[in-house]
Amino acid sequence: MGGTETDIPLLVDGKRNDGRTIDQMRPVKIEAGVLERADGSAYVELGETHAIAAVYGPKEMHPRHALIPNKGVLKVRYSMLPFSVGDRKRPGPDRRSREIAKVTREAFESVVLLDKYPRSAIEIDINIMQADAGTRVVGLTAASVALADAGIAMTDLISSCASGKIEDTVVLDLNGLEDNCGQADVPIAMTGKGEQIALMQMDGLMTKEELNQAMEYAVTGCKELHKAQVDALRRRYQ
Amino acid sequence: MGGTETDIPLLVDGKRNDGRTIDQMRPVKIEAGVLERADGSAYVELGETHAIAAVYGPKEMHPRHALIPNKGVLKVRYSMLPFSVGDRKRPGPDRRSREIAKVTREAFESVVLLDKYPRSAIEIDINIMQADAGTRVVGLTAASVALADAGIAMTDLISSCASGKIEDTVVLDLNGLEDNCGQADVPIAMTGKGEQIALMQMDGLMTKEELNQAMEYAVTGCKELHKAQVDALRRRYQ
Amino acid sequence: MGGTETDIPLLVDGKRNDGRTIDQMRPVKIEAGVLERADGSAYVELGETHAIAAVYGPKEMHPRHALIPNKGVLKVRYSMLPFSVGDRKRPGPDRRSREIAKVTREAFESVVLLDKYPRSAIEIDINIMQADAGTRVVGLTAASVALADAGIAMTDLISSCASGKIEDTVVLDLNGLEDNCGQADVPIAMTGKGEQIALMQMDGLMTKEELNQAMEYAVTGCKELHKAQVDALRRRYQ
Amino acid sequence: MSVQIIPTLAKKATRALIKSGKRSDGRAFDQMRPVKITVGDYKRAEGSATCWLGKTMVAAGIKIGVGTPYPDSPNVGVLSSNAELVPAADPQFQAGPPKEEAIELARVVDRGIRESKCIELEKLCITPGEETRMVYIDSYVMDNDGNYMDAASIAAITALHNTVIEDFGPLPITKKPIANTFIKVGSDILLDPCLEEEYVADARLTISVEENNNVCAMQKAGSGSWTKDEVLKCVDLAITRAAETRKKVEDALAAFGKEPAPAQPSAGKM
Amino acid sequence: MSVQIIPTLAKKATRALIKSGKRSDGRAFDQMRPVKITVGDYKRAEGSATCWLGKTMVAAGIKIGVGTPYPDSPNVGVLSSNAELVPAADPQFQAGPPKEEAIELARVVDRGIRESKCIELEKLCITPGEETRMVYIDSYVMDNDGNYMDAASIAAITALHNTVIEDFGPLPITKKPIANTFIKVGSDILLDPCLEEEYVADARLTISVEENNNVCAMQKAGSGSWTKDEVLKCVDLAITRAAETRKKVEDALAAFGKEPAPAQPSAGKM
Amino acid sequence: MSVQIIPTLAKKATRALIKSGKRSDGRAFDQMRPVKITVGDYKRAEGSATCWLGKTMVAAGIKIGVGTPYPDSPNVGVLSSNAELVPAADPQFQAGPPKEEAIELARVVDRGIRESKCIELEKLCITPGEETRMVYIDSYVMDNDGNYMDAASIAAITALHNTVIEDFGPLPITKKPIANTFIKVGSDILLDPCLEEEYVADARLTISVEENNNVCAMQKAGSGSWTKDEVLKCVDLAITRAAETRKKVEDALAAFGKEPAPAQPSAGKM
Repeated sequence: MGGTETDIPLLVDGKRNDGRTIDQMRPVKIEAGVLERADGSAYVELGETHAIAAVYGPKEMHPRHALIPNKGVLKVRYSMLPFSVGDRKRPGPDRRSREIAKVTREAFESVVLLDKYPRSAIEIDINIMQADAGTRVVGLTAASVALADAGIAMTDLISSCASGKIEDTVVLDLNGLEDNCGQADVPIAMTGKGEQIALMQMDGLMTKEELNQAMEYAVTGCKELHKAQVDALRRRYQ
Repeated sequence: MGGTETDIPLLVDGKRNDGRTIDQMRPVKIEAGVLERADGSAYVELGETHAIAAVYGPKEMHPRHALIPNKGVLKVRYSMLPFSVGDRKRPGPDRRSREIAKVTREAFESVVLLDKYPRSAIEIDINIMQADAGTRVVGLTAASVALADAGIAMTDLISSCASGKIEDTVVLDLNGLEDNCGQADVPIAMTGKGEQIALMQMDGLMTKEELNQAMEYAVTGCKELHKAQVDALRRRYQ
Repeated sequence: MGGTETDIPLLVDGKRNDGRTIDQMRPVKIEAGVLERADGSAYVELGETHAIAAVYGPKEMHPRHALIPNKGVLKVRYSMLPFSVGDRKRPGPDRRSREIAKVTREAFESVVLLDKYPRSAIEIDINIMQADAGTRVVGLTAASVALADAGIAMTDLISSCASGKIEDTVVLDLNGLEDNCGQADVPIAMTGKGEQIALMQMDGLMTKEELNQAMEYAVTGCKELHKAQVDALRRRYQ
Repeated sequence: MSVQIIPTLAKKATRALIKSGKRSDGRAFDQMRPVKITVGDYKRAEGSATCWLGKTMVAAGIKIGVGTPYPDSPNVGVLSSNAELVPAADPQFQAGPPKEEAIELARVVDRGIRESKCIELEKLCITPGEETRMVYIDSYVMDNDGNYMDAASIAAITALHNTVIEDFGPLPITKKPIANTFIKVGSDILLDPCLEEEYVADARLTISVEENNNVCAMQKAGSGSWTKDEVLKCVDLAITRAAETRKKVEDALAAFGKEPAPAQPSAGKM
Repeated sequence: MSVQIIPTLAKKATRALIKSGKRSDGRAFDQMRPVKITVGDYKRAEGSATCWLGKTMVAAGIKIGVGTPYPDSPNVGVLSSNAELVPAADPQFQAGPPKEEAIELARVVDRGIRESKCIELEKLCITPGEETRMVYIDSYVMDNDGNYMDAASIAAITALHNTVIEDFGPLPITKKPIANTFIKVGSDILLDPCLEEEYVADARLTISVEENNNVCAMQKAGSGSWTKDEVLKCVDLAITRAAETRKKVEDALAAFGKEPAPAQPSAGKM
Repeated sequence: MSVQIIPTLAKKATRALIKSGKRSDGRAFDQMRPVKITVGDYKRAEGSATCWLGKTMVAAGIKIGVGTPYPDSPNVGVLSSNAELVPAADPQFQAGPPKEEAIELARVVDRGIRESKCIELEKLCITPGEETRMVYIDSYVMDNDGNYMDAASIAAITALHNTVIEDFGPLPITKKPIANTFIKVGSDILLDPCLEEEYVADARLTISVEENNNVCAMQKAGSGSWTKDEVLKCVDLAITRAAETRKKVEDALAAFGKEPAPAQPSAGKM
């Protein structure tokens, strides 16, 4: 957590600086099939955090020596555009991007039916167009819709949001200011039914009880996202 | 264009700072077969700009997965030696070098009979030993002689020079000072007969009429270079 | 040589700053088989310079196009840990590491029976845990034990130490202070019998006579190391 | 490389259609696809825009930083251009360090803007020789159906005109250079090629034109060649089409309410 | 990738053993392997330690440098973490730039330490906005028999507590966050997996816990998933085991004679 | 790797010839190929030279820059050496980051010059601890018929003696260390190997010698080994040959009219 000090009160009478209640998510907007060339694609807004994800595949695996004979390989690229953040981000993957790509890939490995795609690759490309906290969860939510849009077989959609802690209170879905000045951040990805945690990271300080609360909020958030994901896919195929 | 201001008059009574007329090229010197190991090689001087080009091939294509079954692949490397310029150039390709290598390769693709070299690579290596403007055109002129010296089948030699604009006047073959303080630079590569433009770039500001004039000067320049190229090859094989 | 000036006398009455005589090596400690996973491994201390070497192989050669049909390929990595030196060393190979890896590999090529390992790779990984001069010779001495521990066929063990020159006197086995303030450094690797020089580098200034003396000291040093290497291997297999 | 994977049959059909004077989407050879421009899309950027040419989409964002001027122009701001062919945009685009196509894109976008001298870079210097504002142009090709070069050029110049610098005001910028890309297929010349047309192109020519109908940058690419007369014909058409496209940029900026007034003289003083 | 080269038969046997409630080395599921910690092993480092978990060995060294503080925290020292999976440690570890596993290791070790706020980084600043001490943590996995993550975390925190800065004194550090890694095999949860257990793991979960039993970092990895109840169960166990491991760290530091006294207030003044 | 592509038959023939006491070009084993040196060839460099050993050609250029001295030697100028095996020179030389051969070349050239202390680097410091002149040596192997190491060493030292620094005067340099490379083929030792001889070499030894007949750098390479007596024999011959080569360097510098007078005491003052 940034832990930057701030004079702005983050929580006043149960309301957050952007007017939300502690268990309220920022406005969600999801659209499927936003790109022409990709096999599947999606655009997701969560407040001021915006991501575009694209999926290609199943396609021939390169390099050949890395293919797996009896199942497919997921590849994930996560990239923040240089102008998506306050200080320009240098292009190219940094260590944070590579870690996020890894945990995102592992999240999807729990739902994509890779056995159906022997010797193949499925490529997920996540682009953060605008960042205001929660980029990994927004990117993951977008990638899940893009996978479905591409017709990739999955046991379930994945939905992802973060809980956090500000002024000793657990809240759902930190915005940028809360992320910079907060006490903990817990990005979580869940399958649609909210039972399986496919991604979980945490930094900051939380008691076991707070962590429990954080996960409960995340279940609510992910359910809301799941509904929006399904709606977007439905609109796409009407 | 550098657009650097200067107190040195670039043009006085139709004469340029190095004594040339506006349609006069710097002195040309071309020698073929200057390297022992290369399959073909050439040295070209245009005023104070000096280049050595070498050609290897046709040879086995690496990596194998990039070979083309029914034709050859041209590869071009363009490199300015660290001591070829005022401030030492860091070794290794920069973005400018890679762009020049691309447009140079595409220029040669218009004349090399690649159909004759299935599954093969032809490698062109251009080294700028000393730079005083026009390095890409001198490198290209040298590479053309090196290709011929290597016996690579071509429909024609390529010759290359630049036109430019200084003090609102179109001139042939900018020198370093003119390049730094001038208004436009138009490197052009033409086939020997001066009819086909195989490379053309431009930066600066020019009207359509000036561009026309620039191309006409380039035709003259390229014809002079073509003659010197043919002479060099003739000397080599006498 | 560093050639850094110093007020510390390096040599007083034939004694060096750490109490050694001019032909005395620092205390040696060698242990074979210190790592569980590696096929062979060794730990070597020479005074305050400590190295761990590991060997894997013979194993399948990668990349495939670099394998040699009728013999094995040695690969050597030499790495100083970031905290092994005074100012933190940036991770990753620098030019010095790559040169040392090359001369180390070539030293072992003179004793490893590569003909016995067609199409295979033998990988040597040298890690300098703590550096106080002589890291390449300590690494090489460790790698030699690790190769034997891995059961790799060799004509002989290699032992390696450095001679040097301080205050116009040739001495055996420079320590860090002597290396920084000395006049010459001559790392040498010899086969166990002290007859064949498998690695030799030199920097500083030495007459032919001094060089002769340096090599003679190195023979003595290498013989002492060879004994310690054999002892370590014996202990390992008792 | 992309050429390799397009079935020969499809390429033959495209060539035949062009030879008969037609394009698959019904356009005339000298006609552009629909140009759509949105402004201010990426709010963390100091300026931004998106340009669609048909289905091709490029996002451009401007970031302002602070850095050191170049030693040879100590009182001039620094302009730095970067472009990426995002894997999302095309199955041929691979992750990894920029390939020569992305480098060429960045450099051609840069050249059109730099050579038109549309940005008053001297105004961006803070302390001569020591500190200046840096203008970073990042063009991201998000969806590729051909001619990302022009889409990137349009997105970038629109984003620059949309740029407001904190504690300074609007970016001091005067002109709107516009890139126009032609391809040659046999003896035919086509403006604004879509992807299937690019696959059969013998050569490419990009011509950037500024307000005064000066050409400010050119770039020939591809394995074929051009005659002098073809080049001049393209220049003529580029001048006409650039004016039309420039109007669309202005409309988009106006719609955003941010066709900025000329930078105030006082702005440069700080 | 390593999964590919382990014979299917061996993996089946490991799974069957676990299903029957046993581990190959006879431990209980919630039990760690023997923890061995040595302190001050690498004398050129300002602080160092080695940790063995069973046969897994990680060397950690702390170097102190001088650099520029981050612009957004001008009076705070800089902490930088790096990890390497040394080729010596495992035939699967290849030379070359760090792969994602090494990056994840460095970042998880870093997060546990950083988020516990155990290092008083403000005390390390020399001239606000200009010059600060830098703390470099380098974790080197030298021998891999599974769970290098916890071994690295233990080695790193021990090395930090062993650190003495020239002209300053002991590194001002207050707490000892400890990482605890669990894997899930079918419906079983195992603490401190050895390598053969990692090969059959469906998912991994690392939980760092500090003195006050606060969780300060978590990281889920692997292709499987966890339920909320499983996570809470792991948190409970992590809190218990972290306290035991912390005791071992303290014993090792005490044995070295260097469980340092709290940094003197005066130390920060220079 | 190059060894692989030379037909076994050709290698056998070369070995047989050497065994019979002969070299393909008729030289004696202890004889160099014709040495040709030209001076001042590359005019943008502050100093330059080209050296041919037979058909092997190396171009060396010296550039002078300004930078920061190393912290541990604040009043000493910085010497930086780089070498490239240009693809033009040999079909085995590939484009890309420097391979170990190029790195070794740069480091051996550097060592011979640095260790002879021929450059008075202290005179190049401008403001101790803050600013110093940097001396960059770039050796470019343009044509490779073996023993580029000696050719580079000769080109580099000649270029350094040809160097004039703007606003300062000639580079303050006193000596001319010369590298001499030997190979061992069976029991025979050959000076200045050509390429076909290198292909059959068992081991290599480079010995740099300065004016006072001190050895200032050595480098053994190759898979074979040397005896102490062989090394001493090579040292003897290196001393003799270095003196001859040094004379050629001096002649080339004199012919260029630029065997520079010793740097004036006043020059160092600015």
